[in-house]
Amino acid sequence: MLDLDMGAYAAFVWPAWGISALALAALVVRSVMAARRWKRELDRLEGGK
Amino acid sequence: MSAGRVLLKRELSLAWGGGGGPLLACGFFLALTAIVPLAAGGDPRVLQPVAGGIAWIALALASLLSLERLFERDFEDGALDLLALGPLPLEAVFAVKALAQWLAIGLPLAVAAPVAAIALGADPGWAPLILGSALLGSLGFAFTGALGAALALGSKRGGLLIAVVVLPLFIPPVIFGAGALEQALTGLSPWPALALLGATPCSPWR
Amino acid sequence: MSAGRVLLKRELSLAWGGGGGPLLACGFFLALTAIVPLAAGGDPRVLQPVAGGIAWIALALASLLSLERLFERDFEDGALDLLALGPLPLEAVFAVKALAQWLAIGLPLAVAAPVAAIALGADPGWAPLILGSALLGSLGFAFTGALGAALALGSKRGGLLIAVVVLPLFIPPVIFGAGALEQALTGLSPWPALALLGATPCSPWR
Amino acid sequence: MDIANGSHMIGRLCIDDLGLSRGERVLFHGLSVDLDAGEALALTGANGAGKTSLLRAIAGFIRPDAGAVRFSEGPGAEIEPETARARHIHLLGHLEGLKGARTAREELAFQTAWCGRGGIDSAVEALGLAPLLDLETRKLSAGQRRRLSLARLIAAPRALWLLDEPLAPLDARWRAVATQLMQDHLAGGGMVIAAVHDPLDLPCHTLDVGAAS
Amino acid sequence: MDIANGSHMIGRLCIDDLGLSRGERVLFHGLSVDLDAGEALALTGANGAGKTSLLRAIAGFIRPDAGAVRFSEGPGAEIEPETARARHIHLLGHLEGLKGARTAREELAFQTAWCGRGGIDSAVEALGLAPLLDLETRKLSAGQRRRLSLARLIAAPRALWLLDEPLAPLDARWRAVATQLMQDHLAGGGMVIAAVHDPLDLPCHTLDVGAAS
Amino acid sequence: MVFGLANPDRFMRFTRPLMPVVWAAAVGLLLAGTWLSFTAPEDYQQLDTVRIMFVHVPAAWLGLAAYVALGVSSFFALVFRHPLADAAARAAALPGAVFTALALATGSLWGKPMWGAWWVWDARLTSVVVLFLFYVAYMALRAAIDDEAKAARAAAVLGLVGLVNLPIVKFSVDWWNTLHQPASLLRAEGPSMTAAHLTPLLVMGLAYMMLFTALWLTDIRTEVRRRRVLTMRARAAQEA
Ligand code: HEM
Ligand SMILES: Nc1ncnc2c1ncn2[C@@H]1O[C@H](COP(=O)(O)OP(=O)(O)OP(=O)(O)O)[C@@H](O)[C@H]1O
Ligand SMILES: Nc1ncnc2c1ncn2[C@@H]1O[C@H](COP(=O)(O)OP(=O)(O)OP(=O)(O)O)[C@@H](O)[C@H]1O
Ligand SMILES: [Mg+2]
Ligand SMILES: [Mg+2]
Repeated sequence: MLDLDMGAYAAFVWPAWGISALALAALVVRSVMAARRWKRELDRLEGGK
Repeated sequence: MSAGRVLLKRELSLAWGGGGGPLLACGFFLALTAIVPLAAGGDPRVLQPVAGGIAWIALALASLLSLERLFERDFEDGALDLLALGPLPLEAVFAVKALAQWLAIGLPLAVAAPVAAIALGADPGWAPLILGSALLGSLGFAFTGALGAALALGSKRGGLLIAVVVLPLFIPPVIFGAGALEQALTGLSPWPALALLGATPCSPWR
Repeated sequence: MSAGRVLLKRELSLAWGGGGGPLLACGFFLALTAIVPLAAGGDPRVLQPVAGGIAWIALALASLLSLERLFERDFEDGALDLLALGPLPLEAVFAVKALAQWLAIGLPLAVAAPVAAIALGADPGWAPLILGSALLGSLGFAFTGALGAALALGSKRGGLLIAVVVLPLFIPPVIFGAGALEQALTGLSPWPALALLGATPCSPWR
Repeated sequence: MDIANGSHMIGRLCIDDLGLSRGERVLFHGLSVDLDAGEALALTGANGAGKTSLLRAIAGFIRPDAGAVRFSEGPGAEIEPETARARHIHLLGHLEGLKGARTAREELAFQTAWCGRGGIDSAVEALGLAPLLDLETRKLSAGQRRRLSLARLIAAPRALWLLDEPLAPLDARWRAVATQLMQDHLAGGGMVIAAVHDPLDLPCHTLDVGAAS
Repeated sequence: MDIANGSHMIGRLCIDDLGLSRGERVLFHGLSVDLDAGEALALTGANGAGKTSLLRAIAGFIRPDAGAVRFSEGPGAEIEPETARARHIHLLGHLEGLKGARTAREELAFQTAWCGRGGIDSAVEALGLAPLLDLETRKLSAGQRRRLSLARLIAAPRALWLLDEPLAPLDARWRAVATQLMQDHLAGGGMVIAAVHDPLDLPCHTLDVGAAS
Repeated sequence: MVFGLANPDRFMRFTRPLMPVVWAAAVGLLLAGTWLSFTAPEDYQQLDTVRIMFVHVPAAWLGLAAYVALGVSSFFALVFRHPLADAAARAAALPGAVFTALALATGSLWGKPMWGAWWVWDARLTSVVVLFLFYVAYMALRAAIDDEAKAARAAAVLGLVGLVNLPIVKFSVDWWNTLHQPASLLRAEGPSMTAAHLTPLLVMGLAYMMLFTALWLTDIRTEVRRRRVLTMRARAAQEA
């Protein structure tokens, strides 16, 4: 059963999950954006050959 | 003052070079605050009373470390000749360099200082006071440090000489900064000490 | 090993240059131990427990300050090219330079450490132990520090980068050195910790 | 290459009975030269004669034992040494003051803005720096560095150029270009004092520094 | 000037299909030269062609993209690059590695002891350093520094000299002396590779570095 | 096999079909783990704070694991001088630093209710800070040297030296007596945790592992592409 009531500890549990979600999301975004950028650049150069 | 702005821009870009400036300053701070409890033992009753003071010393030392090269490099590679042939007098050049140094290194360090102090056991309620005194203090360090670096110019020994020249100059900001903290801790008003602290950046022009 | 002696002689003369080397190191040390009580408040009950630890930190920081230029200057003025064309491999050159650095700066600092600790309130009876651990520790600092300085060679950021690279490497000697003091203080044998401390200078060649 | 834009400029340089020494060594004494707008002076002399020292004394970095260096706008109108230093003198020495970690463009832009108002474009073209602008200066070859340093002289117009062996690291093509740039500078009413070991390929006075004492 | 004292020495240098690049820039490829004992090679080429880089690659400081530099004692007997670097090569670049705070005597004595066994007296005489020996190197003029650096080549005999614009800061007299010293070195079975902008005044092969690629 | 993959072309070809699978697995496991974490019952001792464990412990594990990846890659980069190993070491640094920072932050958030302090200077916590510092030093060193070959070598030495810190982190709880929990999962006698908490923890651990793998492989592939672009640009400049 889903239990979203953290009682007295809400002030600790939610920030912990929050920063985890934020930091991991930032990692993923950075990684994917860098991958896109260099893939596009490589395709452009190889296409222009 | 447009020449001043031009110089400031260059100094900032040199100090931040490669984007690593503030990051490195904070990493250094972090390393230092991690070493202290290791050396002094992790007992909070021991650490708590000295926490503010140690954050302050770390601030002073980090400023010192980054100061060494401030003028020495310009002297060795000939850039100082170029600067001397510009529109600003050398005193103004020194002041601008010190300001850039503070913006790039002192400011981020001052922001990190309360975090370090709290990590060493200081009461989080003191954060604003620590931040304020660290801001003023690092400004004082930057300017007295630049003075020392300018004095040690062209000497063979670099770093340590600057340290020896500058550390005594650092003592007033440390006393007033740490004093403000202690007075606040003991319930007294920290403002007189802070005011004195605010006065130290002006000391090289006394 | 006569080439090694030749190099050692030169490095020593560079490090002592103008007779100021050890003097400056000690001056720095004294200034630092003078600042600590000011920043942390002069209460002896507060200071005594951290006295040994603070002497250690000062040792680490002074080593750090003098390290920055160890290789950087040779790199910038072309002397490293000359050294690379000599009979010793570069690793040996680094080791000799680190040794000279220790002889000129670490050794006098280690001798000053017990004095500083006693000034901060440590029991005079501990002087031999502090001296011994400071000797070993400064040797550890010199070699790990030289490793860090060699790694940071040719980078744009100089001093602070070396600090950030080296401080984590300094942590084992600090743990073992301060650990030895603490164990002796609590009546345990300091020898195991001292042995581990003695092992750290070898770590760069692991 | 018109320097006369500035509100006033050096029109005459008088070196008057100058005596110089470094450490305990007396380099020369009683050295007197006058230089007018549009004139060049080549300093020759053996190694250690004092060419570099003389240039630095003119720039105001070394205090002479005796005599003085005077700048004037025209006949009668003296210019303070401080003003001359702040506005009218370029010094190009062996050490070029380039920061290795900054790009050629950043360094040139800074030096130009620092020494006066001027655009870098014509200098970049004159010294063929376009393909090098985005390289960090530490990656430049000796000749490329020197070209970058020379570009400052073009980009920020100043009347008096003090040059210490300016052509040494340049190849034949760029030696010709640099000589032409000096000639243009002279034609525009500037002055050049250059320490050289090989004769300059332009009309100039010559002063044998070693022979002065 | 007899280098054959050493147990063995470089008798032949083969540069074999060498390719070099700095950063992303390809300098040249397919460069091949052979040099025998007693021969000199002058590297010419425009600024930025790669002369300095080639010298540093021969000294082993830059790893080539392709090809190799090989040293041999005579026909068949190869010398390891590490051995060559440790015993047989002198490199004289723009940066002379002199410590400003030490005296000329200290620096020369150290460099000589570091590079081999040799006395400094003949070198001091050959390069007229006697009056300068007790000056700190920071006080030397550009030409005096260069003479001090050249003295090392004489004081510690090594077979292969790699020189980067060795004559640039010297005056006419010392240029002649330095050229004579190179000739003596060649006559004693040594080798010289020098990057130059002005032709060397001795019989030598010439390699135009820019033209190689 | 491993050495076969050291060829960048083969590596790219081999990992290409893998990428969508790894990313999908990471996202799926993260969702499942989150669901399980909030449906698990409260711990009788730690009450709701036990839910911090499901983000704290995986982050700590991966902070350590990423350093192992970094250190081992550094070793191969040093010994075999292979560019792919260098790319692998470099790609492990940033995720590793973030995971370690998360372990520190979530641990701190857990420490306040459990120990009554945000931070204590015990051996476990301090050694994790040192681990973080090694990551920072590694990245700072790389960023500060702009000759890529030289930066790679220096960083590899540092990465290798930093490996000594891992046993200190792992065994600090056993060597010194600390406030921090000793290992309850990875220990000789087998796990000592109820299944109700073990399952979400393991699923979250697996999810973090997958996420790291996905990030790592993606960044290595990006690095391979970046180097190709640089070489092609150089060639273009050469021909121009
Ligand atoms: C900032 C503070 C903290 C740090 C840096 C930290 C660090 C770590 C690390 C590195 C691990 C992995 C160890 C391994 O794999 O053996 C770990 C595991 C763990 N931590 Fe923490 N921790 C912190 C605070 C806490 C707190 C406050 C608690 C709970 C009261 C806690 C409970 C645990 C548990 C239960 C494990 C799993 C142990 C196992 O099964 O191996 N941690 N922590
Ligand atoms: N700080 C100093 N203290 C003492 N003597 C010095 C100092 N600086 C330079 N000298 C000496 O002054 C003399 C002149 O040096 P200077 O650099 O002016 O010569 P130069 O004519 O430029 O020679 P070069 O052609 O070699 O560049 C030299 O003999 C040098 O040794
Ligand atoms: N670290 C580096 N990264 C990138 N490019 C570099 C680097 N070092 C040198 N270069 C480039 O390599 C080229 C060759 O430089 P090198 O110093 O070998 O030229 P050179 O022939 O000696 O020129 P000069 O006659 O000006 O001394 C130059 O174009 C330079 O910009
Ligand atoms: Mg000169
Ligand atoms: Mg060159």
